Amino acid sequence: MVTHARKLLTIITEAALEGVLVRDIERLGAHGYTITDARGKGRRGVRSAGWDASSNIRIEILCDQETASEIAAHCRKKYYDNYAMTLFLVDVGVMRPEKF
Amino acid sequence: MVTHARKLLTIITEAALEGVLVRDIERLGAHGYTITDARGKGRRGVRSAGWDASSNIRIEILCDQETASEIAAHCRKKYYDNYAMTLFLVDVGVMRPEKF
Amino acid sequence: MVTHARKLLTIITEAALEGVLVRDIERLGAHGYTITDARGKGRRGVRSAGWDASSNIRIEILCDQETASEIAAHCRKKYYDNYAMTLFLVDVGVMRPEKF
Amino acid sequence: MIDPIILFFLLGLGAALLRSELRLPAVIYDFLSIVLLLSIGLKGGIELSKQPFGALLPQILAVTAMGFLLPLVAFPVLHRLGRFKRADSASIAAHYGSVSVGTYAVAVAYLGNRNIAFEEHLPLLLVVLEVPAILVGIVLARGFSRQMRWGEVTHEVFLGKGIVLLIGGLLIGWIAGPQGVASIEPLFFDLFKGVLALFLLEMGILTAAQVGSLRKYGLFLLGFGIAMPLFSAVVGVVLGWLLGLSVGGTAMLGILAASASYIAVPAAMRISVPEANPTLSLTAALGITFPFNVLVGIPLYYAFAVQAHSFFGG
Amino acid sequence: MIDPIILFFLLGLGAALLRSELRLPAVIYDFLSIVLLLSIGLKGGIELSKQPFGALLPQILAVTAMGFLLPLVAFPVLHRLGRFKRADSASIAAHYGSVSVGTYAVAVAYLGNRNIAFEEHLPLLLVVLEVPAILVGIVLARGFSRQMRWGEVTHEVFLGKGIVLLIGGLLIGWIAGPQGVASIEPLFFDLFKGVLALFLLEMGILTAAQVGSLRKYGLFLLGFGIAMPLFSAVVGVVLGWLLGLSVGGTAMLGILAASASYIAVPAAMRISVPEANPTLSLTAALGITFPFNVLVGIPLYYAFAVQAHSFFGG
Amino acid sequence: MIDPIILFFLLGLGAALLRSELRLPAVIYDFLSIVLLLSIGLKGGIELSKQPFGALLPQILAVTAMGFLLPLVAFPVLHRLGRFKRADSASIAAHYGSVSVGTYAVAVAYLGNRNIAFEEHLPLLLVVLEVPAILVGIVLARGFSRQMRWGEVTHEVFLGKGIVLLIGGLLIGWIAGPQGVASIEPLFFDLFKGVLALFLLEMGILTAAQVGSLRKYGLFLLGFGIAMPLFSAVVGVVLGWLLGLSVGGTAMLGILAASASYIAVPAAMRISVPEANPTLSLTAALGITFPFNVLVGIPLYYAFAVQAHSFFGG
Ligand SMILES: Nc1ncnc2c1ncn2[C@@H]1O[C@H](COP(=O)(O)O)[C@@H](O)[C@H]1O
Ligand SMILES: Nc1ncnc2c1ncn2[C@@H]1O[C@H](COP(=O)(O)O)[C@@H](O)[C@H]1O
Ligand SMILES: Nc1ncnc2c1ncn2[C@@H]1O[C@H](COP(=O)(O)O)[C@@H](O)[C@H]1O
Ligand code: NA
Ligand code: NA
Ligand code: NA
Repeated sequence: MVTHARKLLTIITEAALEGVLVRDIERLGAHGYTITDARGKGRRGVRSAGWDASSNIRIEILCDQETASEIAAHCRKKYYDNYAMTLFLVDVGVMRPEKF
Repeated sequence: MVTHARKLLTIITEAALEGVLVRDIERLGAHGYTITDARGKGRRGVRSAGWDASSNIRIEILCDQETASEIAAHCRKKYYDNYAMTLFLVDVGVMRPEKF
Repeated sequence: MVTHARKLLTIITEAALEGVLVRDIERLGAHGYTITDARGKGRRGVRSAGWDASSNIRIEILCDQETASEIAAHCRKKYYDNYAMTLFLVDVGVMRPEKF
Repeated sequence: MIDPIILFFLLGLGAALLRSELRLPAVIYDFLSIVLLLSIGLKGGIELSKQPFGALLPQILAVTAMGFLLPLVAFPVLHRLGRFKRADSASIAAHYGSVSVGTYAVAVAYLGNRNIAFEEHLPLLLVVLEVPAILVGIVLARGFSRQMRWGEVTHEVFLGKGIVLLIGGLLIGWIAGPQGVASIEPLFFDLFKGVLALFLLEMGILTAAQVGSLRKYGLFLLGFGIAMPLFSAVVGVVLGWLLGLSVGGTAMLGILAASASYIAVPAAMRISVPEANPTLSLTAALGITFPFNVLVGIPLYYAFAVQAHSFFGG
Repeated sequence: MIDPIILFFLLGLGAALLRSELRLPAVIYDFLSIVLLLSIGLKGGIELSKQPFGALLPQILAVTAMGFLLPLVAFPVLHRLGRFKRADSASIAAHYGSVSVGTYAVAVAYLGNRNIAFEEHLPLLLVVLEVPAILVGIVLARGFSRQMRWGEVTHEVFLGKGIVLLIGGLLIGWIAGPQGVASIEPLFFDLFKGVLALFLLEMGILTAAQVGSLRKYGLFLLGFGIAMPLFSAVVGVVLGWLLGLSVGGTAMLGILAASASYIAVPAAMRISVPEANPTLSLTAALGITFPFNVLVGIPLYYAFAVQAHSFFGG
Repeated sequence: MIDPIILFFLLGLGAALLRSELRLPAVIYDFLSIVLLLSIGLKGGIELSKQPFGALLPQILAVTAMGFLLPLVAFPVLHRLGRFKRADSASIAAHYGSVSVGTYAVAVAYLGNRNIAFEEHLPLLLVVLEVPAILVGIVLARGFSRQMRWGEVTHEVFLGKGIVLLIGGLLIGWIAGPQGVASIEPLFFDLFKGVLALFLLEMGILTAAQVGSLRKYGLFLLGFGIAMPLFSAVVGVVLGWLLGLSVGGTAMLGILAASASYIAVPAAMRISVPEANPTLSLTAALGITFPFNVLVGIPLYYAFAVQAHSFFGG
């Protein structure tokens, strides 16, 4: 099986950001994204998802290195300081490179 | 800690496929799988998980390279054209290699 | 974009363990974690998340190699034999290394 | 006087069109549908327990025939006139041959508000109408190929959530009878309209989500989504009259015929006719026909029934 | 006349055995249990507010003793006769020494249908019976080891969801009294049987999921899952009679004794006796004993109570 | 007699403080709030349908003015006295200028229990009070910068879930009128207090979660969280008296003024004033003011209203 190298950027952040973040992501060139609901803990304390205000989401974006960098930089600049947010990058292989 | 190299195959697809896909995966030799509910967007548009028809699932399968290839090839052949579906592969380390 | 190498340890296990596991993880030095609800199948059979007793969780921990090893070893020793549990490690890149 | 449940539908529709963040959690929608399906089944079952089943057989057969017929009419229109692909035409036809439980529930409320009686075994006819169109749709898309796993298809069709709950409710109502069911009435009957109101709130939101694709698929689909239910309603009303149903029952059969499925059929088609584009059929059934029926169709079809009975004689 | 709530159980069971995709979302199941537990607690609390607590003390003590005794009887049977591992035997014994709120609720409906009165403080006895068996189970598995973190165990046992809601409901009912609670009756009392019906629908589905493992663990477990509740019912009925309960109350105590926990105990055992295989105890409690009690046991234990009272005298 | 719904709040609070694992699933909490918001809206709308809208205009304007005023009073106190950052002060001020639907619902129950009538259009005033404080908060944090995307802000504010449901309920009640709404009363009105009880159970759990941060932010916040509602209540009561409201209505306006938002405002502030720390405002509004109002404030503010009416004359 031939796979092509791409990046998987995962953003874990506050559920309140879902709307704006999705718009940002698309504007910056991502062709798609996947969202799951999550809870967790980080420097901003426990976010236990008992109600909207304490819920997290986990956004995954498959894209090329460049788009990943841009989205990550954008998030860093616009959201890092004021929101609970964690980002990480993983190398992945995809089968249909043209899609991402 | 000694870890052994395996593959993590992640399939993001329509919730309607859960039943058939799980049967396929087991038939093709996977020893297990993990499913989470998801929503997202891709070439088939927004799937916002407001109800069954627009819900996604995210299936993760830890297995060896070969099984991963087989499952990926099977999905590509059987579901790619007609269903919302995204696949990607990641290299992972596991502790009990005999399990996967 | 400069990223720093870290580990992503993912633990898939029974929902009943959430409380104790989270305490263990923090005690062993993790600075945070993310939890999503899951279902799945493994050597302990189908866990379909129909009710508490058959629900899984998926815990992700971003940390350095050492902490990951320690947590993995601890889980192996304390929970592996008696609980449904799967662990795997992935190499990831993070932007703010001091956070993890 | 406009029924508040319709206003809930419009609230959901309006809020979603204005891009409000209002949504009902998916599991709540699930829960509300479960309660509605069981309620409708129970109501029908109680009534069945009061009358001999045999007497209903002719109606069941006639309605089944209608369920086979309607998609066979819709298919060529979609395929020839609409130039839809074979699979898409078959799938849409199946949606329109089957029924919508939401529409039925709104009709129950509509007739209830006006104190118009209808045969209480109509939920049974609703169940009967769910199935044939699905089979027709699959055959239209696939032919009678030997490769078809009919076992799987039957399983898919008869053990889908919707049908299990309807039939289950029917059986429970039938076995337990009116006295037996009395103790669960506060949940299943007294709350019925409230639950329906919340259900329609979410239906409004889901309908709004189809509007985007509506623009894409254009005028033919819009026309079909209105013309087809009108045609089906006439067929249903005539059949109801022929079967000797009351005015209310005749209207109900017209409404059932006119309604298009958006629960059982989409699920079945997705598995059995995967190459059919689900957006197409949902846009039509949910984006056009459901609001049309709920806002305009139900009173209209009732007027049809009144006409039929006064014209041909009761 | 068969109670419709039993039919809901059978519907869930049947649908799942036929591999229908019908399921209730887990959060809905959660929600229904919360409402049931609070309802039962409230009912008991209201009654407590009407009578001096002291009068109940003897009953509470006697029932506590029964809660300690029953698992001590079950354990050697499982360990010696059944050749189950120590931890497994202890865990199963704890399940059978404790009680099932679902079974209790079905029994309430059963007696209610027949207008058979029972002492309204039974929810208090239900709460009392939840706990001792858990402690016995842990000690049987672990011994009185000093390593046991009894603080943690107590926390686990008394602050588990089920007990908190039952006790919370009791206290609220007690403090607020009948008039106070009147305003929330429509949700907690009028809907009780409807909520129970939906709860049992899901219980049927969950029960069906145990059938696979049933085949695996064989005949001994099946026998135990039927013989143990029969034995416990006799103990409970005799105790009820000795305590001077009414026929209904006697039956209820028999039913409580016969029922096996599938909420509080599994959760506590999973944490405190991790080496016990949870499939084993759930198969027995949920796959065998729950349906047995609900379908056969409750009428039977009621008959026991009638016998006891007519034989020994009221 | 203590209202059981307060006991539900205390149960949730107590269970969470003892670190019980009891929690209501988030989607259920969501569902309960949806039902509450719609109920309150419907109630108000029905009443609006009975009286000319014009007559209410003066009240609406006066209450709007109060909504603008209160945060302007709170801001300097927080910023100067409390030494909170500009953004934090603005955000907290916005929370206290707006209203809490949960507190309102508890007050409805409180007055209902005592058969104290109040003007039924108060839900309308509740809606009116939601908005101005949000705008003031944003301007206080940002100034009238041209960069502010006011379109987005307006969208955020008026199309948030809470306001859409309240206004939607109002409109539905208004259009459908008392007869129209009758059919959905069993869900929205009969269950109101039961739903509120469960809602408060979860509110108790959420409140307990704030206690940790309470310790961190210290005495000033605690003082503010009690003094501010007392001050606002006086303003509201005086305004109510000036507007010629009944004693009940006067108390209600005091309660609305005293309550602090924890649904609409946090969501709007999170997006529009991101640099404000949400923990701070939630600790105050949810951890201090909500329990204070529910346990102590409501009876107190009612006493204020009685005083005002007997002192100044009805
Ligand atoms: N070390 C970590 N590992 C995994 N997830 C984390 C970690 N740190 C933070 N998170 C997640 O990211 C969210 C926001 O993090 P923070 O900005 O650190 O509060 C948390 O609520 C967690 O869900
Ligand atoms: N670039 C992407 N990154 C992350 N998830 C994606 C991406 N593209 C698609 N997906 C997910 O895969 C599902 C199906 O994709 P598609 O077949 O492209 O419609 C979508 O609904 C998303 O959840
Ligand atoms: N091969 C696998 N791939 C992905 N997830 C797995 C795999 N094996 C087990 N799991 C997950 O880990 C849980 C516990 O596994 P086990 O201990 O094998 O029963 C299962 O319920 C699955 O959710
Ligand atoms: Na139809
Ligand atoms: Na027992
Ligand atoms: Na206020």
